[in-house]
Amino acid sequence: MNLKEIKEILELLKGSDVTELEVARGENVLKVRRGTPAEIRPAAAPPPPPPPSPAKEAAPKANVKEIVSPIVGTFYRAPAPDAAPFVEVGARVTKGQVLCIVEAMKIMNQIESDATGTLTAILVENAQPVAYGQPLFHIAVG
Amino acid sequence: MNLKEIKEILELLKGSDVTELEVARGENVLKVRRGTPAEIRPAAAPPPPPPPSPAKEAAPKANVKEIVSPIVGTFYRAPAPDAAPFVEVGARVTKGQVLCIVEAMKIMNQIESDATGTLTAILVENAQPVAYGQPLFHIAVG
Amino acid sequence: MIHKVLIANRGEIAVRIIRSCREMGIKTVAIYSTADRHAMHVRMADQSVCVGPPESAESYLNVPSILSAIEITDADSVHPGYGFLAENPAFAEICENYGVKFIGPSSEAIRRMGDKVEARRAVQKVKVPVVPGSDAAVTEEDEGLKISKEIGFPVIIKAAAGGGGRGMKIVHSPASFINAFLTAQSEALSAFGVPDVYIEKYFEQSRHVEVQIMGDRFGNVVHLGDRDCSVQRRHQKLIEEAPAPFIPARTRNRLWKAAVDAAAAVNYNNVGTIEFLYVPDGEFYFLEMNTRIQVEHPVSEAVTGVDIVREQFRIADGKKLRFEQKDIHLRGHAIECRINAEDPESFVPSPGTIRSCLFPGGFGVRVDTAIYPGYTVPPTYDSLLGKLIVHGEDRNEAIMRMRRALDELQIEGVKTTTDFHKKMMSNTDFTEGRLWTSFLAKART
Amino acid sequence: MIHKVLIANRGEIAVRIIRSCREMGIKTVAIYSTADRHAMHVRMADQSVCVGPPESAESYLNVPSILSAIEITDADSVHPGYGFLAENPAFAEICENYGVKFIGPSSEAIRRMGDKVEARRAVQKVKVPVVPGSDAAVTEEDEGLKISKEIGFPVIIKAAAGGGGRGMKIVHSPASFINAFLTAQSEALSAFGVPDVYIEKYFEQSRHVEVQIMGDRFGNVVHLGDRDCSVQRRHQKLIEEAPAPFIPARTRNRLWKAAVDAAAAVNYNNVGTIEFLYVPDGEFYFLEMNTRIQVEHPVSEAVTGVDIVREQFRIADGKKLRFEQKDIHLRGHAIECRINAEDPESFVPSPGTIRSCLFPGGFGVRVDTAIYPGYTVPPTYDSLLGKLIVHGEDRNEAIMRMRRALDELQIEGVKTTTDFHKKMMSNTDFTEGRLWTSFLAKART
Repeated sequence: MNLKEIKEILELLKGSDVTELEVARGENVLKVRRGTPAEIRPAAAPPPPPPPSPAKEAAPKANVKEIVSPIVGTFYRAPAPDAAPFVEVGARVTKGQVLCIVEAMKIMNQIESDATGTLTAILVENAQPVAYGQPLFHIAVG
Repeated sequence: MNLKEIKEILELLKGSDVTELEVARGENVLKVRRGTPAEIRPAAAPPPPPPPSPAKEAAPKANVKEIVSPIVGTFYRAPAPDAAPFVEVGARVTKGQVLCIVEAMKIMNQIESDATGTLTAILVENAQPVAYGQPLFHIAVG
Repeated sequence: MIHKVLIANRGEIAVRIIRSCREMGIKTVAIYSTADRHAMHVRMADQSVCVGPPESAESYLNVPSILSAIEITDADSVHPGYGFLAENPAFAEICENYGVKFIGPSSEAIRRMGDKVEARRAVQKVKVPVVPGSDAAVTEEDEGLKISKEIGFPVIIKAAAGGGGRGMKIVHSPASFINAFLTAQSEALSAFGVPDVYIEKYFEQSRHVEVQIMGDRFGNVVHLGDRDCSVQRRHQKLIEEAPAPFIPARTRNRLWKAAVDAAAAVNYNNVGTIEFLYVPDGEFYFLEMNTRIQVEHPVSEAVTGVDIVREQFRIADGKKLRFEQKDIHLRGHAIECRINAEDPESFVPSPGTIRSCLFPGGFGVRVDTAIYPGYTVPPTYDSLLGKLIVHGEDRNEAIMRMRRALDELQIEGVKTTTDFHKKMMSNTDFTEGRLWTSFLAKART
Repeated sequence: MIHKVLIANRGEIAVRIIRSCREMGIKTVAIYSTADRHAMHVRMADQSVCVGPPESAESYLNVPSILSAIEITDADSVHPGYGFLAENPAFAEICENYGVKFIGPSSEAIRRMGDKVEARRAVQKVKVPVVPGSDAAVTEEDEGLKISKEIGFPVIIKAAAGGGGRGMKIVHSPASFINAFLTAQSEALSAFGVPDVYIEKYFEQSRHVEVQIMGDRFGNVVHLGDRDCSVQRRHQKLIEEAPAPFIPARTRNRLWKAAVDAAAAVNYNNVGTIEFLYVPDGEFYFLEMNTRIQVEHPVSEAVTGVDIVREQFRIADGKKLRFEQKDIHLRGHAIECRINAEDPESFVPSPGTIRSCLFPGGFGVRVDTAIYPGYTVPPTYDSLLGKLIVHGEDRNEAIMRMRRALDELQIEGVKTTTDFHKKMMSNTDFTEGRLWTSFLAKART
């Protein structure tokens, strides 16, 4: 482990939310602890965190496009209760393709993909409420 | 790990929000912890800090012995109002020599030097109140 | 029975409402914009829903989004707080139609009192004194000038749909009237979408005195005493106190009666505030009614011991008032200082991250805030960080207590109005009661 | 007139006293040990003097050092708070002789009420009921056994000079009496320097109920209502409330009268507390008098609106009481939870550094504390970090408010009793008023 490596590790950390790191290579050890938790991350709130909170989701990887809900409503994977889902994990999707419906005030809003690629994750269960900005799908672009 | 490397590591830290770092290479260990002033040093108090507070004094240098007041009282440099002071800056003092009087409850308490050396500083004005543990003199030992 | 309320607001008032709900066993749903992910009200509520991006129009004012949030969380009621949708009759009406309880008065009452000309007419019917002026919107400049000459200069021209001081013009002589009138009309049009303005007599020296009232669906109305909110800057209140000091007992009784009569005249049910202009000769005139909880409600809570937000829920739930007027006992004197993230001299907003904060405590001190160490004050919303409220046996004790509390208050990371309040608490115009709304401008020269 | 007071204490009570002083315009001098350099009371006082090393005996109990601090700062008075020198008659007497006003009763009153046997005799003279038992110190075991048989087992043997639960022995039958008596004697000797013990009837089920009183130099005595402090652990109070719940109005009136009579019997001047044992049949018995401000005084302040510390200064300054009994109006219900740096299960002290803390706010909530983020709780002194006090219209509302306040309280870095209090606020023995002092032991099994 040389200085360049340590530098790279620290650079790496900048983009992440890791708060403590320990690297041991034989007798070489690197330990890093970041942030002032009390200041940046406030102490846990009295009640448990709310379910429909997009902040809790893990950030997607670099080449992964996240499709978020543009409105508050109820997430449906299929156009009708007994119809097949719009998409499944592993499917090829193209930009503009309808991925799901978010129902708000009895209106069915079709949510379209704004990327072309492979659907790698469906982040919300069918018929569950979603908030504004809540991640719905991951698409591996390309 | 040489000095240059350590310096570079410290330089690196400047641009980051890392608060603790420990690098061990075989028997070489580098531990860094960075200040979080808000936690260690509380925000300034509403009223200005009190005058007779020993915490405010600068710490003496390594070979300098600090003589502190063992009691609360009033500091006198001389045995009587019109007498000469016990000591002056620059004087040679020996262990056990009386340096001043601290008067408490009408009793004159002679404060003796617990070091031998040269008196380098008198930290309190004559006839001023002193608190427990308040630095009175600096003596360059030897 | 109300079981779960969605709070269509943010900041200290959302926290204030959550507190009463927790004490009543009502579940709470917070809404928030993406700028408020880490806000205190989100942390404290039982549930929370992101309703849009930072801009208020797309989040806290986004009615479809808020209704969807009510739907997906199964809330049975909505509390609008103050500002945002609190005095929007259309929102209250939608809630009524949806079967969602609106914690506030009927949409009808909001609509009537929201129209200044209509409100003036309604209270005049029950003999509440109003400022001499036009009884309706004035559209022609000649007519305006004629009315102004009748009531005597100076006059003030106000937008009928206005609020917060926008679209107001003070005119001191007939010569400058026409220009001011036309300007006010075009400002009203651009600010509120309607050019309607009205004219009132203007008083150089006046105080802003208001009465907290409370009414139920059964026609009962009580008042919770009066407040003085004369310390303002750009028509924004900075310091409020209860009771309004230096008012003769007889005048105060008339003031209370006028407020109760005004509320009863519109069958008002829920809590509200009747605002009056109080002038040096001891006369007072109806200004307007606020059909919602006010920022300064804690000073009335301090002197009455009544949790006003709790009563809002009870009334909205269809219950009768718990007390008659004789059950309300006013005790001592209370003062509130608004701590804003602003430069204490220039009042320029100062958003940023709160590095540390220490709040005062002890006897007679209440703190209502939504900030915490590490919280970032977004630049998007109003600059109110919190409120310090003190209660004492009399005004002098309250002032001494507020000085002490302000000395203990320490907020680092943003500039605050704390120093302004410290100066005010030692300003003899304030301590001796020369509380004319214009005095702040003078005090700073 | 008192102009400058030295506060011979630390922690939250020193902060509490400084607050009232600032509001009265009295200058304050803090004293501190080297362990308390960064303590809140040092930061808040106008001046401060280090009086010794961490050990209490060398600093907060170091009378020569404290007198020197009074001398060099030119203080004209000294407030002892609670604990430390508060009930030391010699210290009060030295202050009297020095011409330094002691903010408390006369050394004579402290001395008389400090001797349990003497106190018992004094109140019996004015017909205040005392627990059946020996009227004087008992030196012979045979005599003790005879008395015990007369009053009936179980009995409790207590050190005459005792306090804080030390040297107490409960005896259930004649067979085990002699051993217990001899042990109590030797414990009393080692703990307090005198072997004097006395014997009282022991009640398996009893509550600790006390009355706050206030007397001046002119023979006026009023009470500020009663408190219940039955929730204890190792004779240390954890939760206090005012008024004491579930006491019939007639009994309560008798309790108040007994307290006022007891205080008047010793010409008591300043604030003090008469402690009673309250037993299930509705009877009560004088236990002892505390001749100082109590930790739990804020619950009485909440229900009366009286700043008790301010009255201490007024009385010590030779003024007459500001009110007669009819001027004291009791309103609502107040509860205090002591937040200690302790494990909430084992109550083992947990000193350390406060990483962060957030205190509750809003309507009806008061916080008295001396901690702040970054403050290190020294292991040297008691574990009290602060007190949460809530005030509500009735006991139920106060309990709901305390639950809400405890949920908002967040202290990180040390373990606290917060979780214990959360459990207690939902414990049906507590909420339904089965407040026997022994119930805590049961509640934890």
